[in-house]
Amino acid sequence: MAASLSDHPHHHDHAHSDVPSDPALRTRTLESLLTEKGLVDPAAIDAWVEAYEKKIGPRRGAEVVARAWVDPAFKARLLSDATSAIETFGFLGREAQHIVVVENTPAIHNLIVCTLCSCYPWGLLGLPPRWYKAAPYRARSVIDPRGVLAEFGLALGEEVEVRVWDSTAEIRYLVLPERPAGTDDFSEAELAALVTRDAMIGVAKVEAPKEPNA
Amino acid sequence: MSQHDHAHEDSAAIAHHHDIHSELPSDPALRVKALESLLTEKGLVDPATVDAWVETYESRIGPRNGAKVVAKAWVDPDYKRRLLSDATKAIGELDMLGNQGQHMVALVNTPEIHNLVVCTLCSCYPLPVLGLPPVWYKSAPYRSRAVLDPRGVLKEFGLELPEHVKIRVWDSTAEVRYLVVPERPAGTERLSEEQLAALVTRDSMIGVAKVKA
Amino acid sequence: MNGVHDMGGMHGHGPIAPEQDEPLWHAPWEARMFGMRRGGTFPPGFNIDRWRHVRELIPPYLYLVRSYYDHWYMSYVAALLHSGMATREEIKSGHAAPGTAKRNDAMRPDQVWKTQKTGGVFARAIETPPLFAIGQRVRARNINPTGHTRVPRYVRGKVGVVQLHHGGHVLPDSNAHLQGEAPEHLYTVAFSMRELWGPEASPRDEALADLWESYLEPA
Amino acid sequence: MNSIHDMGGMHGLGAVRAEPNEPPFHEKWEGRAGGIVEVMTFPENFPGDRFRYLRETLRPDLYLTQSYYEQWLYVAEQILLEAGMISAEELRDGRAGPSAAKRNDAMRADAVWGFLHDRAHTGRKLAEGPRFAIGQRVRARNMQPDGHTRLPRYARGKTGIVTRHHGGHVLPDAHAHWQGPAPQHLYTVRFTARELWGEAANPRDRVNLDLWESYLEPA
Repeated sequence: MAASLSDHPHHHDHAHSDVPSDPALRTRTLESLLTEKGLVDPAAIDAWVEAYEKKIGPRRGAEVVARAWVDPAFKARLLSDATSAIETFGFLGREAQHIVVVENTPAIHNLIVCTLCSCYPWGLLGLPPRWYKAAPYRARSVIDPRGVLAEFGLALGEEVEVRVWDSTAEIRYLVLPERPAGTDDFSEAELAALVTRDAMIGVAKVEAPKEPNA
Repeated sequence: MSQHDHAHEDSAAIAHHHDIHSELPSDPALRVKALESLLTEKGLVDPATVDAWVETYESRIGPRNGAKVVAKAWVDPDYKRRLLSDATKAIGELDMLGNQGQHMVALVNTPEIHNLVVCTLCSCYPLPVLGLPPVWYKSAPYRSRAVLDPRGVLKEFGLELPEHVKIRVWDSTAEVRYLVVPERPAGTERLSEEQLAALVTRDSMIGVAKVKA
Repeated sequence: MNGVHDMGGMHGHGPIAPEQDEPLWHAPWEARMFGMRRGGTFPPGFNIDRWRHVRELIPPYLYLVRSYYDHWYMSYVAALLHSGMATREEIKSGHAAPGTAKRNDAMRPDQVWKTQKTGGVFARAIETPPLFAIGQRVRARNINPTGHTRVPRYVRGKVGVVQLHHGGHVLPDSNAHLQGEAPEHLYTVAFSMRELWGPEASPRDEALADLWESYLEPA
Repeated sequence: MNSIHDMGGMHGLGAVRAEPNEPPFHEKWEGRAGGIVEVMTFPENFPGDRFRYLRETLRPDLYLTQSYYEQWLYVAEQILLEAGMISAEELRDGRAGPSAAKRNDAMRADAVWGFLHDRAHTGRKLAEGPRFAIGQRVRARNMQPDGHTRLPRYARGKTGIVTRHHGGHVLPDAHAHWQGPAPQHLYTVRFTARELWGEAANPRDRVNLDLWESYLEPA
């Protein structure tokens, strides 16, 4: 499988210099070129942007989490075969084909990262936040997860096992956070509203509500 | 605080000061000029001392020193034996020890073994015998690949070694400094020690080249 | 510290492209910076191990694009700021704050040659005998300190054979953080390329590194 | 490829800066760039793994400084240049060359939602069964391909336990270099933090990676 060297673009000598350094100009230049050549339809770009600005985001993952909190049978399916369990929600697809859900418990805290690039469950959480794709998080979450969690204001006891999941393949991970105390009489929708994106990446816990039904 | 925690605090404190660079001009000539004037005003440097250091490495210390050691080893078997058993003492005989070259090891190339010197972590180099290192020696391409693909690196210097030759890459991770003693080229039997020294190039004493007759 | 400086074994840094007949300095400022580093006054107790560590802490993107003597500029500035010997305004303006007393203990030109001849001796006598012998198989320990260390990542956890023993040497991991010289026995250990890079590496070649006793464990 | 992208375990890259209620796109062009690269017409049978590989060939300093979507632009430009679908001159001028024929098969707006929920994926049925079993001790091979791989350096040579089997999946190491999908069994392997980083690491913590069969050998 050794890659033939011939197909290596030698990035040092090709067009770094003659593309616009301003990224906004560089984007406009490429969009106008591809539109002229019929390689892209600007209206399709608008649709893509709108999908991730308005429709595909963490509320999807929160729905799955809330369902698992209230429906033990669903939770069991979710933990054994998340992909088929989530099928009925209609969330699978781009960057969300093979899902594994990992459950936080008082004894185990899960943390998701992609040290090699930016792999993230788009279909369930939308596009990743900048810090998730940036070097500090990618570099340190596998070697000092507790230090990284401390920077998010989350301190875990020594008795807790931290499990870091490095998304090196097409498997996309979602953390099932612990259900906060004081939410026994919450509806599924009210529970979903408590679930934050960060809790589903593993850099936060789901906070109990200040007062019930507040 | 354990030694480890202290190191962590210390590093974080130092790193913080590197963020000044976003507020400084990008042109290093301006920054270095400003630094020299500041240090001079504070009495932290004497410009004449700066001149003296520059002059030392421009005219008094350079690869000709190492070439003398190599040539002597070629013509004087007993010196070669002393060089191999204790290079620090043998090089000291020629008064060529000094800063960044106090703890020396000589690496003799043979038809079966080819030695190559690198510093993957920074730019460690035997200054007293070779002078200041070339830019490529201090740069990422060489530092990263010399230990991983020495044969590929040597090809980029135009040197292809036969398969049977064993390459030893020496990574200068401490204060030990390495000097490669290249093979003496054929057809130089009649040359004097001085003439031999003139053939010896800096690159051959790093290990990225052979000495040509 | 697993910084961007620890680049042994990396791909992606492009061709070596050695420069023919390269001048000693590519610009006059490089010579001045060289002379300032070697002749300038540094904070009390400052040493070469600390100098290397200050350089390792240069932000990675700057480390990768700035030239060598610019690294020296950035390192000297950081050392001056960290020790309070200079302020950010002074570094930016290039002038001492008004009323600053001028020191008179800077190295003089006539001390240069002697300094060059005698400086940089790191061998230290140690009472304890060496733990390892020439020819012994040792493993570089899998340590990942966040502070300064001289065991590159590519050898950690790898097994090699002790080639040379250099006696006691100042330990950079301690000296760089002003925790004392803590000298230890220093060895040169040879690792086969296959041990370092796997079965597809050359069967014959090897890489050697100088490693302190605390970096090593019997294999 | 051991380039700067493989940063697991590195120090010196700064603190994590999380931005509260961060928008998906910080500037309008980021949305446009993301959209272009997602809905543009790719070369015939373009292997998705090649997208990740081409990003790894970005010059290290640019990789560390350019924003995420600007790096996507770089990759899209490389893909289209490589396939001859655009020329360097066209890219420079932002205008189609005189002879360029206009295609009419670009993804349309009404197809985007379906595209984002399409279920084509990298799973593949394999004739022979998995070589490793759940609970088996395996070692990640010490390999250094200079092409694309998904085995990070920090895990190579380390021993872990197979905890999950995902069936057959397209192999990025081959796919990214036009050598076909070459599917292999994919496993999740769990490593203790101490196996990866030494005894200073937390005794309880674990790191899990998804690794292809050819990355692994029995331990």
